[in-house]
Amino acid sequence: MSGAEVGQIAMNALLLSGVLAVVALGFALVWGITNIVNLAHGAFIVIGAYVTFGLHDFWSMDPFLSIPISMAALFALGFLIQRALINQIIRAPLLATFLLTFGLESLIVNLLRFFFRADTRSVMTAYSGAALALGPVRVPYIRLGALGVSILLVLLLAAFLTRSRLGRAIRATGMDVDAARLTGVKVATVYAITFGIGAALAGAAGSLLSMIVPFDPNLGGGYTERAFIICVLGGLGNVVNVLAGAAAYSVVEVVVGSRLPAFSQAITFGMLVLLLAVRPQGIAGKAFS
Amino acid sequence: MNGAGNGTPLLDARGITKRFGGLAAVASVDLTIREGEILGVIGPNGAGKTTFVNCITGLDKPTSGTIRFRGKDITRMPSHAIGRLGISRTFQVVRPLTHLTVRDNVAMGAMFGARGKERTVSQARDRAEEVLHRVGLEHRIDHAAADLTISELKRLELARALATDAALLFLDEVMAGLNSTEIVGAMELLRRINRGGVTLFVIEHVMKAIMGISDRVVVLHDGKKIAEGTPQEVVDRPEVAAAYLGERFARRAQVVGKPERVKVQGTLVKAAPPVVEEPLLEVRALSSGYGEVPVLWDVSLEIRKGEVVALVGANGAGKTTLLCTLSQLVKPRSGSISFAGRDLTRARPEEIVRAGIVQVPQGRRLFAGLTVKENLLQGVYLRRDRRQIEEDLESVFELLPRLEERANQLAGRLSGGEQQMCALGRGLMSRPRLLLIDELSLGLAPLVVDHLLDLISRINQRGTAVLLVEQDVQAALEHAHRGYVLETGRMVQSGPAAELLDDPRIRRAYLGM
Amino acid sequence: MARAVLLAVVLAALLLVPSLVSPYTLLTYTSALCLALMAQGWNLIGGYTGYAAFGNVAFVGIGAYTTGLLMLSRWHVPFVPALFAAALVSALLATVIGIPVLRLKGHYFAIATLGVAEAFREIASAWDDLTNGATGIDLPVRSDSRFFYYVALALVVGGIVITARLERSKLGYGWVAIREDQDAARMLGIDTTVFKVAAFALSAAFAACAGGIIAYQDIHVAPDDFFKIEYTLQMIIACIIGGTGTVWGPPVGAAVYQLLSTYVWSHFLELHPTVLGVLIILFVVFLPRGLMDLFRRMAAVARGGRFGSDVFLANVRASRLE
Amino acid sequence: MRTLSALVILLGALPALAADTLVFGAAISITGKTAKEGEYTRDGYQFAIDRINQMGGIRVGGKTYQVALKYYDDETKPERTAQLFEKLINEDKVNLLLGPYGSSPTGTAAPIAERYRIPMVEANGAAESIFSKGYKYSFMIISPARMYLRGIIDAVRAIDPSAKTVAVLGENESFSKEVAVGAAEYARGKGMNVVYDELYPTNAQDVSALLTAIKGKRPDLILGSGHLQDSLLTVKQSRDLGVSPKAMGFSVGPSTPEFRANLGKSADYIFGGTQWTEALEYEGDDPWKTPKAFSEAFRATHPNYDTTPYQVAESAAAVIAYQRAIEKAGSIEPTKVRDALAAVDMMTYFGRIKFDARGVNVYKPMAVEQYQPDGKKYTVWPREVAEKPPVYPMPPWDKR
Repeated sequence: MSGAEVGQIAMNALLLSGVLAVVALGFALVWGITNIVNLAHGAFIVIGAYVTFGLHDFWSMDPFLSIPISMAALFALGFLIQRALINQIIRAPLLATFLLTFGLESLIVNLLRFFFRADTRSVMTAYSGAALALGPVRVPYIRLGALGVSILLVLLLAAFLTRSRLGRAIRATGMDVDAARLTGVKVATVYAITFGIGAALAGAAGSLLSMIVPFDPNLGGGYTERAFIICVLGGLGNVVNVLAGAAAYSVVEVVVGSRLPAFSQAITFGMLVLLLAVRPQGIAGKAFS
Repeated sequence: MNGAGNGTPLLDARGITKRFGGLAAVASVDLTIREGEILGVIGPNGAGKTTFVNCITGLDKPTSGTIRFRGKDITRMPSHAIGRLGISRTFQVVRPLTHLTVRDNVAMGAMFGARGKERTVSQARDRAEEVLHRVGLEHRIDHAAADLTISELKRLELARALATDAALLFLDEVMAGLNSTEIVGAMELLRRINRGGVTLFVIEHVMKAIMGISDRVVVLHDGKKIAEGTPQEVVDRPEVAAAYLGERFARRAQVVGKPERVKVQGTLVKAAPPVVEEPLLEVRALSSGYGEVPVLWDVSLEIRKGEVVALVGANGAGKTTLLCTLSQLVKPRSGSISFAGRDLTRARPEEIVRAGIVQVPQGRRLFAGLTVKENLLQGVYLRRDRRQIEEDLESVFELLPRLEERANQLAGRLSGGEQQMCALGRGLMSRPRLLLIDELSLGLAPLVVDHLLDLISRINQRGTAVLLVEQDVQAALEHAHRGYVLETGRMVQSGPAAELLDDPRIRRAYLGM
Repeated sequence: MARAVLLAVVLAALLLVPSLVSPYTLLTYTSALCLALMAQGWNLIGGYTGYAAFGNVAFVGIGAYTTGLLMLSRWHVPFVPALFAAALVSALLATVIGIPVLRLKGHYFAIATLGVAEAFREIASAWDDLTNGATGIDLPVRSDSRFFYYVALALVVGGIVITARLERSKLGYGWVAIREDQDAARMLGIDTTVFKVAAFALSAAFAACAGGIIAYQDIHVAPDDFFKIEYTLQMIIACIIGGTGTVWGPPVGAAVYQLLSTYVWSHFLELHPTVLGVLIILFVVFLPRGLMDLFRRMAAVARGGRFGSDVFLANVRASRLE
Repeated sequence: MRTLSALVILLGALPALAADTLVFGAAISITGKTAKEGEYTRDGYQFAIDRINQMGGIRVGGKTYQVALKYYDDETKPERTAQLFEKLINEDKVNLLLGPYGSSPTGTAAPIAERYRIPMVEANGAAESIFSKGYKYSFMIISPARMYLRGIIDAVRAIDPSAKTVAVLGENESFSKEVAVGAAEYARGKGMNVVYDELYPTNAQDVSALLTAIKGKRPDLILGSGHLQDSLLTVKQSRDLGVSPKAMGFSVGPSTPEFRANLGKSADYIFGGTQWTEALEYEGDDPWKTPKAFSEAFRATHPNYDTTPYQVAESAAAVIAYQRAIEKAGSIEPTKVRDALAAVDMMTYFGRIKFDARGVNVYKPMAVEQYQPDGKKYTVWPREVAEKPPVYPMPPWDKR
């Protein structure tokens, strides 16, 4: 393996981990706070991608500018879905919430397919494909921008959770629902907001992905799986844990992908299982703090 | 004392150490349990009692040390193998098989335990019935474990452990949460079990029980064994009193066994008389419950401004349910709640907090992953007045200086007593007009309880009304102006605290005297 | 007694089905039976033992490949022995995988099993020498749809008998104890590892049988057609619809699921995944404990209780958040 | 269009239909991974059927049959396909079968056709493995998978004999794998050096790892075998990573209208293997005669299509092959139609149709298309029918 290749692989891993961090953060937040493993997370990502695609296609809006709109739309959707649906079974056992969100995923993806057909879409801009050359290593501007947006979102989320009153209430609710109620927290609202934030982050991830990869309504499933693995690798403890998980996962995916692509998932999952077998309780604690 | 052991070592633990990270929860403890004895184990929270039992029973692996049972090394054995050798246990927090019937719960012990191999499933079920008769749960045999009260669950756990035909039982706080009458019954039951040839290792905070039944007592503190001997010898040791009992309880412990009641007085801070007679909280004919199950019937209660009111009653009487109904965590079915002239019967939990009623829940329920300071600030979630919040933080730190020292520590890392202080502090932060305190002393060492009770009085003196639910009925009534007695969901008696303390019925029912 | 008569009538009806319906309809019934078989297997680990296994499809695939490869091998093993061998191979593999994986709990166990299934899919795609890779293998053609129906029916009936017997055995009691509280179970002397692995291996054997039948019926075995998460989800959904941790829940749930999906699919050509998604949501929200629970309540009503919409709403009330 | 097919389904449900209507049955992927291609397939079948009906139907002996299509959605799941074919045969009593979309579904449908002795003409399952099993009732109208990328290799070698190194990356799925294996074998046979040859898992959303490895090998030619999404992804990420070979070609992708819609100028210079293009110069004996006429007629009735995908043409050709066979057989009896199919030898707008003993069309060459810098797609190979010569080499991404 040449030096240039190693450098490019490292750069790929770095760029990938930025987007995956945003993908996994929303998922981790919802899992950590409301204890819902949201299998519809991927569907939210796809919706985000379509929002950016639509805005770009009809109003030629710059895809980066559409990210806030995509986040706002998905926040609203996530909030509503949580209030109307998931809230109804939030205290049911693990399987019920697994299946409910799976049903949601199937429903959303199918509706998207119905309205947008199965056509593959991608968002093309003037700067698509342009890249910064660091010696032999290439850094596409879009991916660099995506990394920047990811870092910004991660910092914003971390600041929100630790500095703001609502952020603290969200973390407190994640640790003890009844105790949070006793301090005056409207738990159902906090859950809905948390779910909304999770969906908004998925929306941002979808917007970013729409610029990076061609997509169709089936895009999301693979990312839900990745988010899950990242959460297990890094733990749900806090934002830093998720970042570490995303970085670790990206390195594995990129390195294995360049050497043994046909076995990339087998190796990734194999490592995951091994890791879990050594640390059965996961890598870090459960609650999001 | 009663059925003494014959002296042969049954279980011999040498140099048991258990580290979690850098912290030694148990530090080279040597301990021998003799065949046929009842060995009592006491010690403040975090002394390592439960960890020690976990090490012996294989749920935790000791970092170092050896354990021999009947001469056989069981240090590295898995739990189930240890269970089959004839060692069983109960859990501090009850762990029933919730969805199974009482009979099936106990049958599990009979079909898998020390003599499980000899029994078929149906024989095990017969054996379960027999054991349930012994512990007095036969009337609940076909109920789901989920329907049992706490004290019944404690007995169920005991029955399940007994059904394994174990030679050695580890009982981890089987009496926590029981009232005095129940404790007397439980002591009798343990003695009977012991006479039946079972060696008992009893962890207990209830001093009366430990003093009353143990042949020997071991005291653990900070993971180390600091004393061992007969109950009286141990109580007389100054370091035990200092570490664990506190003066008041040291004296009380000496009272055990004597029929007449000895008034405990002196260092206690008695509640000051209420300042105003104005009613603050008025509850009329309140009923509530969980799902299909009604718990409270027509409960009425009144608390005046500046008053400390004790709410006493047996476990399962509905005390916690009443508090949770006042906080609206449980919805009232009928009746009314009015607070400072406002009707709060249909209010949401956050409106209750806003109105000035704050509950300090049973088991503290701190936000373990938040720092102490963040926990306190979460207490002012509904308030937006920044400057006053700062002032209130100062005043809570002044009242509870321990919290200031630990302000940036995670609440989950605090000791039990500190946690209870933090929970009180969190409650105080929202400037409550009425503080609902549920089981202040549960699971705390007597010394800490003394300190907390004093704190309650000081909080009250600052003008906050308090509704105090407390398993230690005597302590609660001594610190209250008035008291209410709740029995199976109905209010059966009320009056000035001093009168209730002297009421022979109360004394018989709850003080066991 | 009435119960025995009812069972006999149902069994007789099931035996007569092939002579009454078209081969295609019979095919959907066979699919329902295969789903029932998978669901029965999942029920042992997921329902009784309480481990949310999300990778049981791995054993469907392994069963399919083992059956197929044995039939194609130079010994030309006949179908039925090949099927039993497949069940055995799956059970053995499940034992090997189960020992580390069953130490995990909750979500972690779920994702680890999911990962195991994915890994097997990829191995099947990449191991050209054994599995012929992504191209897949082709089994001998057998066009007798009754044969598949009867084999599947026999296995499902066998599954019901086995489940019913296990439920009253020490093994079954041990599983339930583990589901309710693993540490407590351990302290009672239950070797939880052995019990859990037994449940996992048995559930794998059931899944392998279903996989073998489907493989022989479909003639073609390719990685993506057998190692796919839909099968796992279907078996879980079937269990949920019927009722987890019950003898009759999985077969009843599988039948209802198959009926529903066939109906939905033939009436909503393009939107059927949406409609199916809605149905799943409705079941999870209103009947999370399944039809067997509903039947029990209805039986209670027949004995003089009351019945109203609150049968459904009670579940919502129990698990929603105010 | 959709209302029309809905109507057909409705009609299909009417029992009175059987008397003088000939029903073709098919299971097609309307949802799932290949939903788009499934749509093309359906539209192709339906277009040919509508055309035949307009012309009065199929004449069998003295009788004229109207033709109808009855199809279900197989969700791109092969075992669903199998069930649906059973349903079509047993419950809907269709007369003859048309193939599903994709190699795996075709693979499970073929044995069912065999079992019931009803012929199936398929136009969308190119994996040859299906036809190595001795089935008598399955016929493939198209070139097999291993041929897909040969034209591109030939075209490149013809212009630049110095192009020596080739990298092949493919999706690990039966059709794409056959394409990749066929391409690598062919390249080696032509004396080229295959410097990279790897398969990646299906549903991959990132091939940058593979491309990084390929970049280090500096191949003259990169060949990709997968589906539309894979080729889009490969082009996009090659550009991102500055992977700039002299030529790049794909089995599926460049021939679809979405390829340029998604990639814009990046689609230029890229070669695509295709079963058919409207530029080909066939002169057929069928309702449309020439590829151009077919394409124009199709777009006239389907205004939502900018170009005519080859899947439409090949699917329609399957119906045309049937029409000829049925008329020759003078019967709609499945076994007779089968024998007539085996004997078919006709020229069509799609090219010559004649099946070998396995049922594979023997005479069909693959064509190569290329988007050129004027933004249009041209047929550039085989040379005899090319609209324009191929543009070679491909300029680096940033020098366009």
